[in-house]
Amino acid sequence: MTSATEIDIRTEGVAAPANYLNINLGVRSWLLTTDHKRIGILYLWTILIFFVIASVAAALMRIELLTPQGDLVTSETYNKLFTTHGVLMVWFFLIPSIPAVLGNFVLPMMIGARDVAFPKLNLFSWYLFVAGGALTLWSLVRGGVDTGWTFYTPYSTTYANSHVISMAAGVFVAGFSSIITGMNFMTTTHKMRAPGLTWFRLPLFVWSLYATSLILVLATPVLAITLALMSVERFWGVGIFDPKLGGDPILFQHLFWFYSHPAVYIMILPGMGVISELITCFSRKRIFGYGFVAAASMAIAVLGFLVWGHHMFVSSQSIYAGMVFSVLSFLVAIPSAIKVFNWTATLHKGSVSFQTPMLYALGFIGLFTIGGMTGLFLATLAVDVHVHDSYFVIAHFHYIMVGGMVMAFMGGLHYWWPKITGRLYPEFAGKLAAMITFIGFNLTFFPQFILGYLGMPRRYHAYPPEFQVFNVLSTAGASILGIGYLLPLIYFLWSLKFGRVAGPNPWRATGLEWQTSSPPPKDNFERTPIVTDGPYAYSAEEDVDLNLASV
Amino acid sequence: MSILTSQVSDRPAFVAEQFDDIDQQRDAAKLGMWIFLATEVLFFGGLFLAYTIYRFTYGHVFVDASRRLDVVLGGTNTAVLLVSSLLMALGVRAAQLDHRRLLVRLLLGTAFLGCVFMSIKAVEYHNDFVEHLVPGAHFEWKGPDPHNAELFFWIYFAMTGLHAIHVTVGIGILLVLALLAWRGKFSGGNYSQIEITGLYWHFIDIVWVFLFPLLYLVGHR
Amino acid sequence: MNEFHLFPPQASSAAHQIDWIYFALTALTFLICAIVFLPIVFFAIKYRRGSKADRSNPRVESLLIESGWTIVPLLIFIGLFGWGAVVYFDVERPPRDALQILVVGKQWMWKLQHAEGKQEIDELHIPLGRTVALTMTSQDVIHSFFVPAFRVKQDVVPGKYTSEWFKSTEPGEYHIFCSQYCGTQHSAMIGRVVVMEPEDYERWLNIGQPSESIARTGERLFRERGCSGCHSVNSKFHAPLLEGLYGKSAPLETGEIATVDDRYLRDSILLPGKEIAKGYQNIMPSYAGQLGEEEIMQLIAYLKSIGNQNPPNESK
Amino acid sequence: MEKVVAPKIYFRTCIALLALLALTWSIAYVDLGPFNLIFALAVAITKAIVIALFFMHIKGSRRILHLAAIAGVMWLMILIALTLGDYFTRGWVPLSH
Repeated sequence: MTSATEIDIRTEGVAAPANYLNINLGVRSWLLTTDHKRIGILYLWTILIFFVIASVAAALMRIELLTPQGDLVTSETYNKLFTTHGVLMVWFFLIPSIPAVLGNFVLPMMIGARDVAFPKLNLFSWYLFVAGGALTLWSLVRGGVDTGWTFYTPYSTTYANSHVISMAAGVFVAGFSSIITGMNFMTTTHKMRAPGLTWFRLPLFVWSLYATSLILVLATPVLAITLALMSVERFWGVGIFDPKLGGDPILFQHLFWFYSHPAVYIMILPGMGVISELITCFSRKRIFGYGFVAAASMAIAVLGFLVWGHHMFVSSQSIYAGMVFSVLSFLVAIPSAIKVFNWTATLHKGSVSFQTPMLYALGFIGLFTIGGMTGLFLATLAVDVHVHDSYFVIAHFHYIMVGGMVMAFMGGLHYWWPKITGRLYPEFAGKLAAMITFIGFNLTFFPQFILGYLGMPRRYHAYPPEFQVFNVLSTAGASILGIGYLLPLIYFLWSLKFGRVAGPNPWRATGLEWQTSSPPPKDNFERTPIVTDGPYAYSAEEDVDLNLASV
Repeated sequence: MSILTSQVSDRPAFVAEQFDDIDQQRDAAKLGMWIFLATEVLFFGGLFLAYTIYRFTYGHVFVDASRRLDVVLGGTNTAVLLVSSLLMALGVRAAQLDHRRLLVRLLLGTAFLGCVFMSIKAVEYHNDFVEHLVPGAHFEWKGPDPHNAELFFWIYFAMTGLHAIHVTVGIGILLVLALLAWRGKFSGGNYSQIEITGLYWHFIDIVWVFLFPLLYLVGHR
Repeated sequence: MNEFHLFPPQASSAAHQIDWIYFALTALTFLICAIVFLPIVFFAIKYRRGSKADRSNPRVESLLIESGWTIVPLLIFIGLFGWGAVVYFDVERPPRDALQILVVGKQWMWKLQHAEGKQEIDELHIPLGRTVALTMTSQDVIHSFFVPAFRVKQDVVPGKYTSEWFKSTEPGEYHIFCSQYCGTQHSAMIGRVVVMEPEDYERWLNIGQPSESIARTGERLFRERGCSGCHSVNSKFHAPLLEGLYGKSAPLETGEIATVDDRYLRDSILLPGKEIAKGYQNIMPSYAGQLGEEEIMQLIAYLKSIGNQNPPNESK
Repeated sequence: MEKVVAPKIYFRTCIALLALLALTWSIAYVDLGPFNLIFALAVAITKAIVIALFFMHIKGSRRILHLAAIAGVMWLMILIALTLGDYFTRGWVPLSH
């Protein structure tokens, strides 16, 4: 194995060496840490809180939709539920999860650095994230918001009588946390790579984080100014989106979707990066077409900025602009297709083993392919006229975000869990949770494609009786999906105490992060490693038993 | 077998431990700042988009409304910011050359010109307030299309207000740096923070360079 | 209308066209899924760890294959885009000879009015086989008029007119939904389209007290609200004569040329100083706030009805 | 140590900027129709480039800083261009067949 450096193997019995976890203890050491690894874990706990709240909101909505007439909650409360689910999931779980948790932890180690470029700023971005979250929760406690996570004017500025400004302020503050993280990752990737680590020897997870940071940095400011303009217009009673002044509500949609479409690529790109890591490690083979997969990440980041108009085909946007956005939306689907085909080709002549991360990776490829293809339905002008703002759209983006992004996050979390905690999760429970999640997910969201084409509009508190069958199926699936997410929470906590001790490299992976002990020391490496080879230098012939014989 | 670099131990105190040497730290700081300036361009960009669209849609009202703004004050403000940029650039040079007292004087000079800019801005806002040009309840407009004129002034106050907030933050940073420079914190090549603030200040100047013609010189006077 | 089915009824000419694209896309999705899932299952089994398969010199790079699965999807996608764009271009432009219906969306109900004057709330009776064009605006927030059975949807935006058209091919009752979130009772802002045989439609039109056609209501408003005070031959104010104006292009004070369509007339009523006709000063007062959305549409319908009369000559 | 720029370059830059300001201010009193806007923008862009090159030391700095400087403006152009693409083509819809 011509990997970077060998590391002397520590025997089991010696007292645990100083690592980033036990180097200093106490709440103060955690709340004032500038160690990228600890900040990653702080983010993990924070997004878990928001994920739980948003999931409860989703569960209430799904129970409400069991019956055609709205009898569990009033329509006012239902509107606040889907807004809470939207805002918390998008800005406080999906966008931060892989970049801020796994990215913060693993990026510096993958490029052989001691920390990110600006550690103090990194901690500041976590505090911004918590402040934003607190503001949002405060607005929920005061009575919530019923405008949907899209805040469309003139409803959000003139007609909504809920706590829009405080939630917009919360998202505004959390937006700057994303901007600073994005800037931090880009500077780190440019300036702090280990000697010998050229751009085309970077692991693909670093490439996807770099592409994500490009979007974070260039899209989030437009969200900040859009929410600021909306809030000022709501507060002052007069503004640029108000038709009475000759303003145009469609301008708000342009500004909002200029951020929000690239935002969906912020969510999926890191997931793709994780999948590239998992597929190569568990099929013991180099990625197929490394250059193309890396270039595809950058292409998605850039093309992602040109396509936002496909959210507005029926919003009185000019039909010629609609055609321009439609053809560009088809183009942006090509890099994603390239990635999926390359992952499939990677399995060829590999030595494929089915640990939990690999199950999540294969699940990702399956569901992301369906999600991506249904995206084409929405990019096709004529079909979008029928399915826009229907449950078809709901199913499409949940296939990408839950079927794609959350599966990749779970896969990544299982894959790097030994490195983060030094412990191994229980393999059978892991595989079981992955299967339950896969089945529950499909049962929840596939019926919604049919519902969508039948014409059930989204954000409906009550619906005609003929749609009930599919809604009942979807709710049943949601309960299974809920169990699928609960299991990992349990056995991850269990593994902290009782999990088998993981050696520095339980998966025999080739990344730099596996060339140091787990959990790693505070400065990641005793000596900065020199990289002499490209990533994923696996050889499928050499039979490696991954059944986690501890080192 | 790959060789391992020995830990660099003989580096100055102010180089943070995640960097190997001073050049890497300074380059990283500059790249980080330029990326932040790109986000600021897009942050102001949302307002520039709104301005562009409504200027093409309501061109004539924009011309009349722009004529109500005081171009003399606007022009002098531009000159004030340009000169403050000069002082800032000289300040960065002084920091590079370790001239501590010159650096402090130049930082204070830049901050002073920033305050001059803000006071001229305050005078302008007061005049607009007196002439009932502030959008909202008591906005008055005698010419045609009062609503679109109100739209122009809304954009005017949004853009210049956002810019003014940035200038105020800039002044605050400059005063803090002047204090730290007085205590000798930026001697011996540790001038990265001065350079970063310089980039930020020049960026504010560039934004105003665009705001002046677009708001004050719409059509001919 | 409420029996269970897997596929929405195809009740308009557009429905068939759009469903064909939908089937093509579904077939393509199954094809791509097969192209991805089958090899994964095959490789996963054949090259599972410990299997006796030939793993010598695996390929990790092939320009030919990469360009293959870039160009082929690109061509398929361009074809799909073209097909979708052609049908979209047809669906988005209302034909000229359609039955005109005015729709005003208001927080949480639809107010519809037929050209003959009959008004309906949350219901739309239309004759089978006739092309129907809706001209829509909103009194408050953005709504969206969505009839799944006709496969048509168009946002209804305050401050401007949007249009939508369909040609029904199946009699029956079909859902109307508001598909753009508009507030608390968004899910109650629903209704039904009743497609009737043409004779039944004529009979339906005449039951109840005779109603004044929209154009005549517009003419009455034209006089009552003082428009005719200026816009008439013998007015002492210098205001453009509106006969024979609709659809033509009007030169503006600024030298540009504006086509006199619904948008131009609406803006001239509410924001008179915006596009002043050539040779006239800006003396017209704004009617913003004094005319309801329906009244503005009725005035415009009247101006449309006199759109092809030539203006009466000056009576000196 | 980075190379230090001579003060006279800074003074010359400032004078050039003030001259451009005077130019754009005085031209504004001449009625050039649509060219007023084009001229004002051209002068503003020149001033911005001059500030970026000399005061912000883009001149002679690493290529990556050039990219970062241009990227922000490029993405703003994407936003404005495609949105104007919508606003300018709204009136083009001919009444159909």
